[in-house]
Amino acid sequence: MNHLLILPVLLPLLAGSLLLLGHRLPLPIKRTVSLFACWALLPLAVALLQLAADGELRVYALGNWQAPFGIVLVLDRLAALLLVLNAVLSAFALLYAARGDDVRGAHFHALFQFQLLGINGAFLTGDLFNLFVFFEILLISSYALLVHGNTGPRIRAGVHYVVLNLLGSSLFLIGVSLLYGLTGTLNMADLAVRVASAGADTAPLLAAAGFLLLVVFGLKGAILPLHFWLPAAYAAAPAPVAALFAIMTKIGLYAILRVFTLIYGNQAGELANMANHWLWPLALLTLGLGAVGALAARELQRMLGYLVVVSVGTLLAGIAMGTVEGLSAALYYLLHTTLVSGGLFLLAGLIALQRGVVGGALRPAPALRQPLLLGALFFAGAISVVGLPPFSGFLGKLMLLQAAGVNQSAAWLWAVVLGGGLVMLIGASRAGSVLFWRGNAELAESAEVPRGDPLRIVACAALLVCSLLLVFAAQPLQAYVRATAAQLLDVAPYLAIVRGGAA
Amino acid sequence: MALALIIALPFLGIVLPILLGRSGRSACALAAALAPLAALILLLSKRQAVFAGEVQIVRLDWMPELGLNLALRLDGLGFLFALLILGIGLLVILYARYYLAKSDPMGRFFGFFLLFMGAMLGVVLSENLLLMLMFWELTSLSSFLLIGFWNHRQDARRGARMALTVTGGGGLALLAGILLIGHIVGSYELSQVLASGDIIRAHSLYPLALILVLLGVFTKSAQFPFHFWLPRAMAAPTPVSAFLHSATMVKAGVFLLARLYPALSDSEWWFYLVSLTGMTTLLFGAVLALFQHDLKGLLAYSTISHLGLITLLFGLDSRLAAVAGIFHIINHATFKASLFMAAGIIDHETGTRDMRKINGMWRFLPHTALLAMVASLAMAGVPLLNGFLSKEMFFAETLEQHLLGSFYWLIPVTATLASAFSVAYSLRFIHDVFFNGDPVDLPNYPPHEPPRYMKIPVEVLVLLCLLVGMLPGLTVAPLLASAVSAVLLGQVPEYSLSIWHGFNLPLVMSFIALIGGLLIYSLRHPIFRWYEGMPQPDALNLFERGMHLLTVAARSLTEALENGSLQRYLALMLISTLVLVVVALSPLEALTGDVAMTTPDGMTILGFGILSVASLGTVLLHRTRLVALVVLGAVGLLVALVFARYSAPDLALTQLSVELVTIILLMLVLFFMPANTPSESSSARVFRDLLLAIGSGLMVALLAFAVLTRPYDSISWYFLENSIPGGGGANVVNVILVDFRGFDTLGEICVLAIAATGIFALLRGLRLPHRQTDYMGRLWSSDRHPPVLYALTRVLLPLALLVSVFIFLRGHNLPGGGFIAGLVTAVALVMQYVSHGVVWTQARQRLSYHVMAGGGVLIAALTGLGSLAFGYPFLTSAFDHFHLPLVGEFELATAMLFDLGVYLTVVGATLLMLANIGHVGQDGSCKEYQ
Amino acid sequence: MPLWIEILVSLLLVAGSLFTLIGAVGLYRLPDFFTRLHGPTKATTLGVGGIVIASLLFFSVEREGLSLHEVLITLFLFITAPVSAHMLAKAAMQQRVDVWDKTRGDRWE
Amino acid sequence: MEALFAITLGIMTASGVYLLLRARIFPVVMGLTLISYAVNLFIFAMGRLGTGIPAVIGKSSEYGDPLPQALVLTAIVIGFAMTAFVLVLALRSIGEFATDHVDGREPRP
Amino acid sequence: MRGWRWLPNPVLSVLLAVLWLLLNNTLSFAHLLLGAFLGWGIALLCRPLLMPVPKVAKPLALLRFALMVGSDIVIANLHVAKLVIGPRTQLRPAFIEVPMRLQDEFMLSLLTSIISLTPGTVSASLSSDRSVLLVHALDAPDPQQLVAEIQRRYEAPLLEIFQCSRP
Amino acid sequence: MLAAVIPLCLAMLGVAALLTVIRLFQGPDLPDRVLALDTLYINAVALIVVFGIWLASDLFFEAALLIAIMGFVGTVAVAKHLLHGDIID
Ligand code: NA
Ligand code: NA
Repeated sequence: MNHLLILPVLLPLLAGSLLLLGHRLPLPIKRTVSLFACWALLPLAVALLQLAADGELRVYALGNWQAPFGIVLVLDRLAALLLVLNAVLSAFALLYAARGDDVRGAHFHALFQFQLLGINGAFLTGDLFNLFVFFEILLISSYALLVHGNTGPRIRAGVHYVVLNLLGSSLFLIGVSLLYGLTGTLNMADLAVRVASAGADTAPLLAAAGFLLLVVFGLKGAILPLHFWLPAAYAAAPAPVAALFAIMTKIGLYAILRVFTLIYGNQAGELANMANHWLWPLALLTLGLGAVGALAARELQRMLGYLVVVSVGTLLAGIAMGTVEGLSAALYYLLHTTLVSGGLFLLAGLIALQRGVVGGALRPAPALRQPLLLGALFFAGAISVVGLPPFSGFLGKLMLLQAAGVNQSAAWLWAVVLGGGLVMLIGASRAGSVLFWRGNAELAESAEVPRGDPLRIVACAALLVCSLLLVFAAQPLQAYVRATAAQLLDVAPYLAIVRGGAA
Repeated sequence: MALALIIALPFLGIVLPILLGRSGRSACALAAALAPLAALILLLSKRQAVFAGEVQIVRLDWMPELGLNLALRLDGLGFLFALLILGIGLLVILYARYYLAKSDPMGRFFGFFLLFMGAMLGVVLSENLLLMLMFWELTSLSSFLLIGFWNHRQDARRGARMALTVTGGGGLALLAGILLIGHIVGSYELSQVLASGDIIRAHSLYPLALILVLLGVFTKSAQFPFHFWLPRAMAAPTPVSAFLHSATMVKAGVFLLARLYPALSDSEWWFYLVSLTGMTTLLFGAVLALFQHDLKGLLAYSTISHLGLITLLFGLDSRLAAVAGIFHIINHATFKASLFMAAGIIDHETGTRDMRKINGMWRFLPHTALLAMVASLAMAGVPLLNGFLSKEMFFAETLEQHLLGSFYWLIPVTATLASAFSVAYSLRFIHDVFFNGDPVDLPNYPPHEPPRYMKIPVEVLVLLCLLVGMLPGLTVAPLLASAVSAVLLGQVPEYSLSIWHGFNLPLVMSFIALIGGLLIYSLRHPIFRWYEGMPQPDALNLFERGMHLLTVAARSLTEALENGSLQRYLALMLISTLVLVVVALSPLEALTGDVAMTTPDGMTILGFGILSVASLGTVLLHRTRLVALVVLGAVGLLVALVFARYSAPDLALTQLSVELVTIILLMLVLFFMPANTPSESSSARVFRDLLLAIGSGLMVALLAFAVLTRPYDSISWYFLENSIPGGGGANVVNVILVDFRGFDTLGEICVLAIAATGIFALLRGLRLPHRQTDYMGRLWSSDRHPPVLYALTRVLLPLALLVSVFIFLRGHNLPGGGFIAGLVTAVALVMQYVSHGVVWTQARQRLSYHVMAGGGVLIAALTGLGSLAFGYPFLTSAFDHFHLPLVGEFELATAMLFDLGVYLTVVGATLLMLANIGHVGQDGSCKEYQ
Repeated sequence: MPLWIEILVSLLLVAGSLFTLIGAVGLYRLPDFFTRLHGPTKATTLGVGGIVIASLLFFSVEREGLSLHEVLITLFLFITAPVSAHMLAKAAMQQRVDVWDKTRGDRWE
Repeated sequence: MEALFAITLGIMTASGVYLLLRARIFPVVMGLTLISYAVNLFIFAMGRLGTGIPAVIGKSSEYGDPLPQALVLTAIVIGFAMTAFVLVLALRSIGEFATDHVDGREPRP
Repeated sequence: MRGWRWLPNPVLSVLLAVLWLLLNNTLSFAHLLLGAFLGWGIALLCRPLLMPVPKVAKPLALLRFALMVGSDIVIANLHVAKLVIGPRTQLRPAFIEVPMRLQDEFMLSLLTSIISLTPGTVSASLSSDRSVLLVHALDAPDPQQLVAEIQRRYEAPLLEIFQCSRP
Repeated sequence: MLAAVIPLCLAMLGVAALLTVIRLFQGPDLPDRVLALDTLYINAVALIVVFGIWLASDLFFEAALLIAIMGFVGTVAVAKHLLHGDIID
């Protein structure tokens, strides 16, 4: 048993509780502790990635209770990949936050660490109820982080976000317990075994449980028609929090991927791949409506929120294909969209700061202090997120279109992806034009706006540069995501977890 | 490698002008020229191989599964275009050095310029179609930056966005087309694609692929009806127009026609789509060019027309026509670039581009005038100039095709007519600008000749026009030959570049065009009057209005859906759930399973009856909030009783304590809220909500019933068997909580601690007005802390602590545990706040709730961590029985320590919440409770 | 279990339940809040006391060892019931609930 | 008994959902509380219902399923934390918008 | 009952220890030890929040008083039961004001509690200067007599048992 | 004998609970409802204890104790809310 597996959970947990304990410590110390704990996740996650790269499943039995009786953490390629992603994203989001956003409310760093705890735990756990617990950890932290600073729009968006998710949590509990009531187990691999052998008498009930989970994950993942909370929430959140939230929707999609490949995957007998034909049209609608919303947005942050919705639709389309190609396209796109959206949210924060009271609103404002720098970053980020070359968004889109193949349903995808791309291009070019070209230079001189904090700019640029790295490293990454997708679709090794195989 | 370097150099070169942006314009321009110059030298070093007909391909695998590789190709066509791009690019750099004002950020300009140049080189030198597409889109993006360079001007911003929208959108269509080609061929490598023309044309997807590719081509090359962006792109600085809108970007479209010629041409689809589009554009552009008063506008429409000509040539579907097309690409690039530069000089020196003001420039700018006139004559297709040669070939080819059947004459006639207009607008350019009397209201008067070096690029290009026009065999022949060979894959037809082909029909057509042009120009005044009477759709306004309508439509759709109503979102979520569950359950044959049902006793029926009624009561009474709250209290109690009834004492205990704290919280909050809920739902809304409520209720009831009547095979036996031997406790529920699934519990206390922390943060700085009167509208009682109450609660505190310890210690073996104990302690402490008030209580206790909450989590985590030291996984428990004299046997377990963490977290978190909410109504003098 | 103990337990149980019931009946049918307040504070408390003593007896015999901890429940109820009643009465006066018209004396405002 | 239990759960859920769909934050939170009670009972029921079979070793001959009980405990605690948070968020919302409408603004008349 | 710094309230400690044994239904030495420890520890923890309790001057009288109150409670209940079940015409409710001689908070609370537990009376409110207690009686044919009865039967013994400051 | 007596007791307690709940719904004033809830809590204590005797299980002691404690605290809290609005002031 490799104790490395528990560290992504343990590190933020200890850091978070220490930060609570030392809540009266001076800010620099809190920042240092928080940054250290956060950045330490990066080498850790990379080590885990290397560990997972051999394709073996690593199982960590908490409390030394073997699956399916105790809770296990399972490290596969997917989990490792997402851990790395989260580590990168949060490292820069936190770096950005540590330059001032963390003092706008109480306990930013502790909450941030707990947020990481929830996210990492959700990626690692192999137990469905434990997944619920980690969902709740990441949700409650996200509630608190969302309203960090307590301004009006944050509160309004917060109320919606929280209430919807509370209903979601109830549905999650019903779904999980229903599964337990029918199969008598909670371990996901064990569930897969038992669901596969379900008779006609229970299969519809198991399907109902699965769909309940789908609604919950769909809410977190912002799938139509459950996505309406997202633009307002992401637009209202403080920049580094919105950046971190770039991975939150992905957790919903991760859960869909996990549950609907493992439990309701291709070995689930009657229920095999039952969600896919629902997900496909929903994916396209989500994508399309997201693009329309991005065009409609009157505010930069809101536009970015809708671009997140677009990315959800795109990802979901890949997942719904259910093929190695589709899944690997989705996974590559996931890396891209998370990092770039994160970078763009940070950038939106930088831009809004320099536009004074106008903030991110897409109307003329005093000119930016650093139009060139921010403009270049925006240009790159927007191109990437819209999916134009030469950035990673294009490659992701390309992979997805190719994965769809050439047939009737692919035609819809092509139409939506390409049409949506054009709509987003129009929206993004308008936004860029307003933000960087219609600045009123005279007003800028009079209003004493500070230049962007260098570290904040570094944090933002670093995430956007990741888009280029994803392009340069496309080949090894694609190999990895392909292997990941293949691993997800080959359920047998997972099932071996509960047959006393690994440990 | 050299090939890659040719493309890479401009990209790498971007840094130089940006770094030297403030070191003077000459230094900056020189820095900008370095990379293209090096690339040009590299390119020229390849000329011999290219002219010998070699096709050089370098390939580096990038994403082979995707078919996307770093594959480059240098053949005659690529060489020709690369030469144009680098050669004209260098000239434009020199020109721009003098054109741009001191105030213009030159470093940025050249940065964008080189970015575009690199992208353009990438387009023409790619072997891989996907790679080509990446560069293709990059040209659109960088041209957006260049057109919008003077972004303080609205027309520049709008023109840039329009160009990007049209060309970028076309690029997306092209992507689809290329993907289809790749699907058909199985490869994106040009070598393979070009060799698979027959397969492609035979494929059922060919028409679709062709249309998609042509969409990309036509948008980029400003073909009708996608031409409208090009005149608006004239808002760009003139060097940009000279480069992008004559020689390079707009040529990318026709380049692709040439590039994919072997793969896609030679079909009716191709012929009709390409030639008819080209023909329309040719005539349309030529006619409109005449009516432009803007110098650059005239040139823009002329460009559209000439691009139409080239397109038409590629559509004519004879190899010779393709030769003519390629030849005209070269010629158009040279004369149009020089014309743009000349126009730029005039604009620069006079301060306007309005030909109605610019007259008689011959006297002021004789040198420039001479250059411009030669170039204009080339544009008009006058003999001895390069335009004449390709035009003759064009006329000849229009006569050679018969695809339009009995309408075959349409093409030559259109060509002649367009050519006449071409003569007319060229004449206008010469006459109206350089002669035609005296200038009118020039912003800069009198204009002077520009700096010497600014004219060099024009001179070079005009010289080329002359040289090619007079000595084609000595100048352009090998270039053309290798390009043609590359396009036609070596199957080059016989063609002659001689100036004189004898008296033939094409020459007659040229003559007619010349006379016709003179005639049209001489009749210009009535024609202009007629034109001005016509409705003039402004493409930019139309486009802007279209975009505005699109945005408005997007907004109304988005706002209609996302209307900011939580109720709607919740309803959608419930509807989604119900739909999915109904679909899932529809195959269920019988709701009732195999397990026999049990008959309930009277007391149970009564209990459930009361529970149901009380639940409904909260709904019926919900408008009076406190009443509903009291009824909710009853529901909570009954739920606890249900737990107790069905043998779950731990649950009953937890439910009881949590429910009380929840009610207290609700009351604390209610104090700041209206006492009543208004009746505001429409009856339709109430009906919808009732439906959803009943649906959700049914769903839960059916699911519960179905499960309760079905057998299951649970893993619970393991917990029952191992609780004592493995976990050291008899209360299996507790052992699961602190041991088997201690990880869940750790998470759960984290949630609690985070919630408390979040609440603390939320409440910071919140001051809400005290409600001064009670529910009946009376002032609150002044007796805030009745002695009868506090006398008791102070006695109760130690008792409650004792009970907490009792519950805590029992937990492992009997109902109880850290959580319930924590809540009992918390409630006892809260009672101190209730009975004595915040100030009194706070003064008498020194606990930091933050420290308790954080410390609790930490203790639990560290307990789990302890096992790592012994090599066991996180949270592995240990317990043992010890014996002490007198005391006897007792058990110590790490699980107890873990439970202590739970206890502390619960106490800390609960009090952090409650005490701080209580603080909301206080005045600012009171400190928050840490 | 010896019969006499069983009888005793039964008696205590019946008496306790009866008192509890009477308390509830008082709550249900007495005319105003203040009169209703008497039922639960006394009858119910005593009723529970009876039942708890029954339980104490029952388990002391059943488990063959003194089981006194049930007394704590009664003790607790006895010390808290008057305070609850007091607080509720104060609240009622604050709320100025209607007083039965046959009541003499006035409640405080 | 199973039907009775299920029907009661249904009624609790329906009541909770109806309240959840109200426009004011207070009934919404009450609705969430009711729903979470129903959900807790639901989870518990997934271990099946039995009388006199507590999952305490040595206290009876048969034992109920302890696992759903443990899950309910976790769910209760998490539900409590969430309810507390949403309530305070509601307070803050009142402070920001001076209304208790869930959308942070009074509906247009 | 004033204790020392490290044993602030010995009576409370003993009481808690006894309650501990009661709670655990045991007399084992281990629990005796634990109970003593808890009694000591909890009293120490709660010291700042504890209330001064007047010293018991006559423990025996206290015992007698407790028994009397106990029997009163039973009788009161029978009486109330009769009133509850009987016709409404039996009821003669009244608000009466009982002047209070006690000043000590603890004693006051004790008295009000006892009044609430015994014959048909509930302490409804205490005046802000703590000089008058408002009592609601379920059946008070003669309010003045009830006042006297309360003072005689409950207040006087309390004053006697505890060392209280008299007005 | 107990087997016969306990259902009787349960029935009496059930009726008591029912009457209490009726008062809870009837009110008419808030204090009446709170009083009803308080009584319901005490009824619940009785019920739990009898139930424990019926099952001869001593696992319900804590539940009974806790119901008593929570009932008291709840009643006092609501009463204070009615009196003063702000329960933690
Ligand atoms: Na003129
Ligand atoms: Na307060």
